[in-house]
Amino acid sequence: MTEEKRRAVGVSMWKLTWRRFRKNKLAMTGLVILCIIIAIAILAPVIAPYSPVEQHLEDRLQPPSSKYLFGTDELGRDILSRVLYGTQIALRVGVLVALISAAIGVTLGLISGYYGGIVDEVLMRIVDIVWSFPSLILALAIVSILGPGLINAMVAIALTMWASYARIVRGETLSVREELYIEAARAIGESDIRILFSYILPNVMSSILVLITYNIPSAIIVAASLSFLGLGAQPPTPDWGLMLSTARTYLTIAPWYSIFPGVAIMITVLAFNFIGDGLRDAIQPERVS
Amino acid sequence: MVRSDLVVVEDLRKYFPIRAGLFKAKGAFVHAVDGVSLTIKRGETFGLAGESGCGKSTFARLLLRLIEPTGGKVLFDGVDIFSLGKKELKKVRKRMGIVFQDPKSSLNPRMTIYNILKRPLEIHGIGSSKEEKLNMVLEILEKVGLGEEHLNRYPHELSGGQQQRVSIARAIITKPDFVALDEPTSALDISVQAQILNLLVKLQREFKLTYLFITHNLMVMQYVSDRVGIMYLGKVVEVLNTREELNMGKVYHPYTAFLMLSTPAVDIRERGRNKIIVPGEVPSPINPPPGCRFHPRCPFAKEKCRRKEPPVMEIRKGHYVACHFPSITEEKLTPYVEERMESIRKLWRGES
Amino acid sequence: MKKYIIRKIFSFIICILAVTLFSFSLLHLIPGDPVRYILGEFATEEQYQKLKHQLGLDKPIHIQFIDWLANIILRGDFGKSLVKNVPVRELISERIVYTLQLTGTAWLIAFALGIPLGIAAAIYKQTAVDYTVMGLAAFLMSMPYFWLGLVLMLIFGVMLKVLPISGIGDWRNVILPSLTLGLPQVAVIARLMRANMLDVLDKDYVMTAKAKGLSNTLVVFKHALRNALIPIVTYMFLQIPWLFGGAVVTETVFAWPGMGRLLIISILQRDYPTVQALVFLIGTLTVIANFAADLVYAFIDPRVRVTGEGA
Amino acid sequence: MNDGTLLKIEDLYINFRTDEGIAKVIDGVSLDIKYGEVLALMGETGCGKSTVAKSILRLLPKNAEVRGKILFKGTNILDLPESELRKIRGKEIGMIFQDPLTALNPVFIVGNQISEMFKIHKLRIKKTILDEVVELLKNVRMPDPQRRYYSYPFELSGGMRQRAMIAMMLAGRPSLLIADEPTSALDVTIQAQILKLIMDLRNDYNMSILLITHDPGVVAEMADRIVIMYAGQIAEVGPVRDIFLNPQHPYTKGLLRALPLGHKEERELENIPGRVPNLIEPPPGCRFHPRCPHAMEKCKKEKPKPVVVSNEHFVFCHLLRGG
Amino acid sequence: MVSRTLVGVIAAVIIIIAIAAGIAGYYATRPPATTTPTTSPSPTSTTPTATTPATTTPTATTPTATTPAVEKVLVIGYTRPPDTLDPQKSTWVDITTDIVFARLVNIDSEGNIITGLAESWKISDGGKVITFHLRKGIKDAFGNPITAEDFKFDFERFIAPETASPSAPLVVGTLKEVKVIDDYTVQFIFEEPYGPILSMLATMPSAGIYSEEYFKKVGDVEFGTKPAATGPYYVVEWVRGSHIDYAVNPNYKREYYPDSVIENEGPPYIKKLRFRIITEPFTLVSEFKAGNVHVLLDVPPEYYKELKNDPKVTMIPFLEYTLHYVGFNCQKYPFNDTRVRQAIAYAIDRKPIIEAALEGLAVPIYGPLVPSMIGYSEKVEEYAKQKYQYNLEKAKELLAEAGWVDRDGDGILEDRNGNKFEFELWISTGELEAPKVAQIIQSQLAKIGIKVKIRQVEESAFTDLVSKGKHQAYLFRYGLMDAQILFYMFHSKKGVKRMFFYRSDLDAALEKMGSTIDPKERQKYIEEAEKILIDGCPMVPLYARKIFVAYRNDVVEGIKVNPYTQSLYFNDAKLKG
Repeated sequence: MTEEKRRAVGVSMWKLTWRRFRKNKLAMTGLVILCIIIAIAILAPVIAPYSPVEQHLEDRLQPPSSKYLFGTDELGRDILSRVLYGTQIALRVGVLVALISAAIGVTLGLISGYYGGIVDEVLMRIVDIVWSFPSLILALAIVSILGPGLINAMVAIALTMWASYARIVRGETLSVREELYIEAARAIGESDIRILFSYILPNVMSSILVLITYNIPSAIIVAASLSFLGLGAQPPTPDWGLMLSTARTYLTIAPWYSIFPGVAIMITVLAFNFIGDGLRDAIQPERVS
Repeated sequence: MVRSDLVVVEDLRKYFPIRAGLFKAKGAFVHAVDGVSLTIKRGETFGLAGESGCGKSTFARLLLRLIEPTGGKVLFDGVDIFSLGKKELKKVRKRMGIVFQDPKSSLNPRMTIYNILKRPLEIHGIGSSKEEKLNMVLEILEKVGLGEEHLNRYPHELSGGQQQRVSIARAIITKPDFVALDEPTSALDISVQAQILNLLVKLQREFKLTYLFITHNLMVMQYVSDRVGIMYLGKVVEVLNTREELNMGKVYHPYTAFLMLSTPAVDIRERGRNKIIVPGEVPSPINPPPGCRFHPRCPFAKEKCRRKEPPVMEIRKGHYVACHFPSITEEKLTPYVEERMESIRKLWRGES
Repeated sequence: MKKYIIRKIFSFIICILAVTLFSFSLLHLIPGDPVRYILGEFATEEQYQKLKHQLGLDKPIHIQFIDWLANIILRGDFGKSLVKNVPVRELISERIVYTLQLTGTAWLIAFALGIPLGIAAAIYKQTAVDYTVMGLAAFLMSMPYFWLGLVLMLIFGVMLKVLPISGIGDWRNVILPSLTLGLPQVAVIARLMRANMLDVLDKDYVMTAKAKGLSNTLVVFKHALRNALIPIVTYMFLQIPWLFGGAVVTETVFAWPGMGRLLIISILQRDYPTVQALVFLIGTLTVIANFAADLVYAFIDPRVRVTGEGA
Repeated sequence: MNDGTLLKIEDLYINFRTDEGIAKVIDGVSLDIKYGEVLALMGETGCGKSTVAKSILRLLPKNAEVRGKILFKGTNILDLPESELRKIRGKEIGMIFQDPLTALNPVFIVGNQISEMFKIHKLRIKKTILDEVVELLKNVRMPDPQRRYYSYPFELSGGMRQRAMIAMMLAGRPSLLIADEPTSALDVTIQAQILKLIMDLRNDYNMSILLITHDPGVVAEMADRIVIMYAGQIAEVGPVRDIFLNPQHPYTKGLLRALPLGHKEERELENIPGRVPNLIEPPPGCRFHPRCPHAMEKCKKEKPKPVVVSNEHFVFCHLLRGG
Repeated sequence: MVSRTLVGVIAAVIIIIAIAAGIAGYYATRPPATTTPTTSPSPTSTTPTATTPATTTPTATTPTATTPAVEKVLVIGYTRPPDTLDPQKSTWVDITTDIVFARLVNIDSEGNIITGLAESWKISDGGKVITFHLRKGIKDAFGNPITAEDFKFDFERFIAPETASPSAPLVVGTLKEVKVIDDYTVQFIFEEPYGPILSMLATMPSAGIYSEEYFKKVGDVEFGTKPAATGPYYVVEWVRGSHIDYAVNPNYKREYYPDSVIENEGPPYIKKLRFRIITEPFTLVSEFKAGNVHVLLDVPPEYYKELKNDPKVTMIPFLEYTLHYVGFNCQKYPFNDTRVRQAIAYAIDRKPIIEAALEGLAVPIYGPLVPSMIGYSEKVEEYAKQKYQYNLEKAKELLAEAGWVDRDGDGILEDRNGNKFEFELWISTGELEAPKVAQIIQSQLAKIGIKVKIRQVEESAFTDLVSKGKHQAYLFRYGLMDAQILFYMFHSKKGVKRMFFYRSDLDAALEKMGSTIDPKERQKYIEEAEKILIDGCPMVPLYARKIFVAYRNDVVEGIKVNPYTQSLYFNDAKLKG
């Protein structure tokens, strides 16, 4: 029997999830939007009418026109192009932050939940504190040490966000640990590491995935706030948060300047949130009944 | 030399500490298994019956060393399994299997049946090639009544009965000597229960397996086991032969008797007869009663029962009872049990 | 119970120490120090070293930490702000009222709006009500909150002129900043509440309540609500530390003299004593809030015995 | 009503809209419960017995579509407005559930949950509410009823919870008690206690009981009449003696022979091969036919009509109509 | 049961405390409900106590959009939250303390040094001794008489090491001691003559005079929160992070600052001032447009056009004495090569920077000094301007000479070892226009094949890291009323570490400049130092901003600005309506 044939027979939980997900209109809308956003990110160099850093100092703060569809910013750069290029950055920030924080949080959560005892106690206290410590301040301190910049901002945000993963993964691990198949695995002689990563991890993966989809948008928003404080992306990066932060001075003078990046953030965040909701409902169908 | 006793359990104990807050609280323990000694003979089905919380599942997990004991010994084929290192334990585990109550929870939902069954082979290095392993998996699947078409399914796509068959297959794929069956049919419907019981009997004969069969259902017990131990609050109160004693109603511990009398009779001709129902409920295993643990519910309890723990007596060859006054049971309860069992037997014979 | 509390307190103290030590080292790792800030642009190296010594900042970090801690424990003294030349306690107590005004109102808004909206969405699941509430929540959650603040200010303060634009004053001044802070939380809480409520409405005891003949209102508001509120109330308490430092951006936009801004300014000035005191305060609050959440959880959910699992 | 029928279900069809499609869970069920009678609804997992029970009190979730008639004392419950329905719930018809822990509200003390019944239905009370509740608790033989009034459900054992649940449903002195697997979650010794309690209360309170269970043992001990269900259809109806001693439907027969009443050395248990069908695309005709050893062409096409075996004993099987 | 009840009680207490705290917070900060009469509490000889804020709270603490004209308080929008209002301790001295402290001497609107609290003065011993003859009958806001002893106290505190005053060396140079000759004569004795002494004493609030008695009464801390002294106003209340309230000093006389443009002989007409601290420009301008803020000290350039067209807004322009420049780390490759630095100076075009980043509201600067600084020379500026006219060809030439050529044709220059010409340009966070300027420079330098990476560094880290030489190049500013700034910026020993541009001839010129009192002679040394800086090119001067003070002419009239000191005169200002 070939591998392909085998695949064709079984319907995995993931496939079932996808089937349910597909029926959720809002989630599918989110997915379609996300696909468009990804396409824009990839195609930005092709579809953007200008370079995102090209200055037209004579055309500063122009309202939307046929020349500049979204208008221009304070240095005469085309806002449309910057918004289009900004998708690359937003996605990178969101996804990387979510992945870094997931990697930290999931590992610690698994260990905490599986081993329990004093390890769990210590880890959870740390989580408690990181979780409720104002994340912006932690991020600020980290950025101050590492220096501002997109990468450092991402690291900083990730370092504040891992706690929620750790918490949820720990909780899930605690409940999965009680499942009989874990005991069965031990009974057939599986090692702890193997149990952690081949048995528990795949079963908490769905929750992690949901969390990641929720985390991506909040990472985008927090990164935007850091840019607001001058600690995030550095100019002339076409970062939406940075654009929004600069645009705030021109809120009444050049409203289009803040509207377009603002709306771009909102759409992206909404898309991820819709997907997250859909995913959660698809993974826990009992909730939708 | 082949020992006739495959598993020897000596004074096995397991107390679970009750967790509170940051550190473990001292003093409060759940006395799940509290000094159990028994032997399981090669090739037999040893049934362990009792109500929920009596420690029978803990007992099974201790036999496979899935949890560490508080005290006591388990000799598996002469080897004390609690003294083993990781590697040796793995070797012994190859010779043991376990099947749990809840078929759904027993199988990793993210693994295909093939992968679930392949893992024990990989862990224990059975079968050299992929091909060989696949064949072994197919073979065992066939033995438990499933087929190639199930190979790449996920557990959720199977019915409860089928899931339990996979669990059984996983337990016996390493060709073990001993399988612990922890309420393997309790979550199943009657018709499926029958299928699984038949399968288990068939497999036992074919592979010469030794079973520890745990259940709270005395009807299942009387069908499947060769010898039965009755547990109450962490202790074994009676060990007896199934066909000659249990099924004939010859029981000497009041708890065993009450248990049998409480089980609803399927025989409607039994209806209306005076039912004897044991009062009260099982006390908390955190602070088990002193003396005989059954005394608060026992209508025949005397002062001695409250103070002194009854020793295990061999009342007949191979029939052990832990009761100060087995004669009272024999006099007051055993006749009813016998009568009831007789009536059920009639039904069984009549239908067959 | 007594043992439990002692144990908790013990672990809290360790926690707070860990947090402060962590922030202490973190702060000293950041380039820049208060000496340079105090001396300003034209300080010479000589001046710098002199003041550094004068302020005791040339001592090893661990000694500084122990000194600082000893001061708190022995004298209850948080020290004096290096930069502002004012006792730290005064700096904090000045701002605490404004902070509470702003974040407390935001907190109230968040729960006062979030809970009923969540309940409504759950009861009228998959109706216009549900979609409206959830749509609103999605909208609020996806809006970067500094932008939300500016937009609110633009609409209500500048264009409609119905509310003050910024600054402190009477109750009307609190509205916009607390909305900025509270509305995204409304979204979070409404969603949480809806999910909890739906969960609970699926429970057997809700069916029992119906089978008893209770009206829908009573089923929802007596039997379901109390259960669904349990995680929300816990969440309420866990949010308390956030009340003290989480409003930096909003405070900046609305020129609000809150603690968040004090913390940021103090970090930027490397005003170690102030930052340390604030971190200490927030850390302590965090720990207390966690404890309170545990207690409240135990109180409203009889299943959790205090002597049993914490939360 | 003068024929002694308390509840009559006529041609009940229930569908559930699910993500996967429409599940036809109940397919034309008709039955009746007489005054003072214990009717057992027996079948395996997924046969729809609980759905029928819940439909009587209209407790099904919103995605259920119910057709047919449920006549309680002559009134169709399915047509009643909410306010009228609430008067029946708890007052006329009580219901207890399988898992008394989840069926009791965890955050209220037991006493409150019981006394609530007096308020909802504005029941006449002779003494204080506390005394009324304590008396109810005494009636269900709750040990230490005074203290238990103030207990939270989690502080009670499984048996006590079920007693509390029963006490709650007795407050309105209902004429029908629906017991949905009342003892499945309990240990045998406790099960025996609760079953006996229910039987005693039935006499004291003069109730009819609709007993939902999968356990033939429980049925044999409790029921006057049995309805055997399979996959949303009724297989066989009849007095308990007739069903147990003279089962006609292949499914009933198989079920009874699958019971392990003796020892494995004596004989093998009877198997019903196959598994319960998917109700989104149920087998046409008799839903049992794919598993039936005697299935005929007709079984695949036509839904069997009831065949009278004897007085009150009906079988829904084509085999028996000159098969 | 008992434990549960206990838990309940604790929980309830926590909730109640939380709610109570919220309510208390609300009431504690609520203004008193009654409208107190607007007559000022006219402090006499008693010092105000810290415990009576309610009576000194200005009447209308509720700036609302609807009733701006009715208010009796002049509200001034202000962007930088002060750390302390004790000017001797503050790093940042500005109008918030300028109006509180009168000084020995002053500079009038024509730029002349005029009398102040000193009626006359005499410089002797080659500038090592200055004798001030003081006015008689000076009183502070609370009526404490000010005599020579107070002057001595003030300045000795100023130079005491414990005070750690950041501005002391800058203001008074090497002041050694202050001698009281009699009640109305003090003598300042210096170790070495200090060139800019008079202009510093005239402009820096830290040289302001206060009563020793008052200081000792309130103590060091409160003096920094509620200073009251000899200036036209004193501080009544400071709600940190929100606002500072001032009341008029009833004892103020015009003779303390006898500028001819000031007409009012007595204390200012406006009894109460409020400085509102609003850091967010949009918020600040919105409040100004709404009429809740009446004076903007520095109109953000973005809003200039909009406000200029508003008939209700009057704007007073002046040129700030701050130079914005690009500084190099002259000891770090590649900027250790003068040609490279000069090339960049040629490649930067100031015009688009000023037009785009500053809305045209700045003047281009080529030399190290700004026209509003004392010691500025048009001649030198012209020299620098000619030397560094925007010239890309010249820039490329110089770079090629230094070995920077685009060797691989990617548009970026490489040195002989193939290293790309890429550097980090640091900008300080908090400077709103810095990112814009930096980005324009970035695009300008791209034209000659230099790749610039912009990095925002938060200010404290910025000064620290730069002083340690971690930077390559940065965009920043320096500013002082006097050319003495050059000494502090460039002296190899006594200056700050910024550009690491050390020359012995420069040091010599700067030292002479510092110790020369005679303006003409001093000017020579200033220009000498300037020339070295222009030729050595450790930095590229960019511009000085034109600043606009804007006020709402429907609310207030008569606000004046001294273009030299950039002090605001509220003396003649009156509220309308």
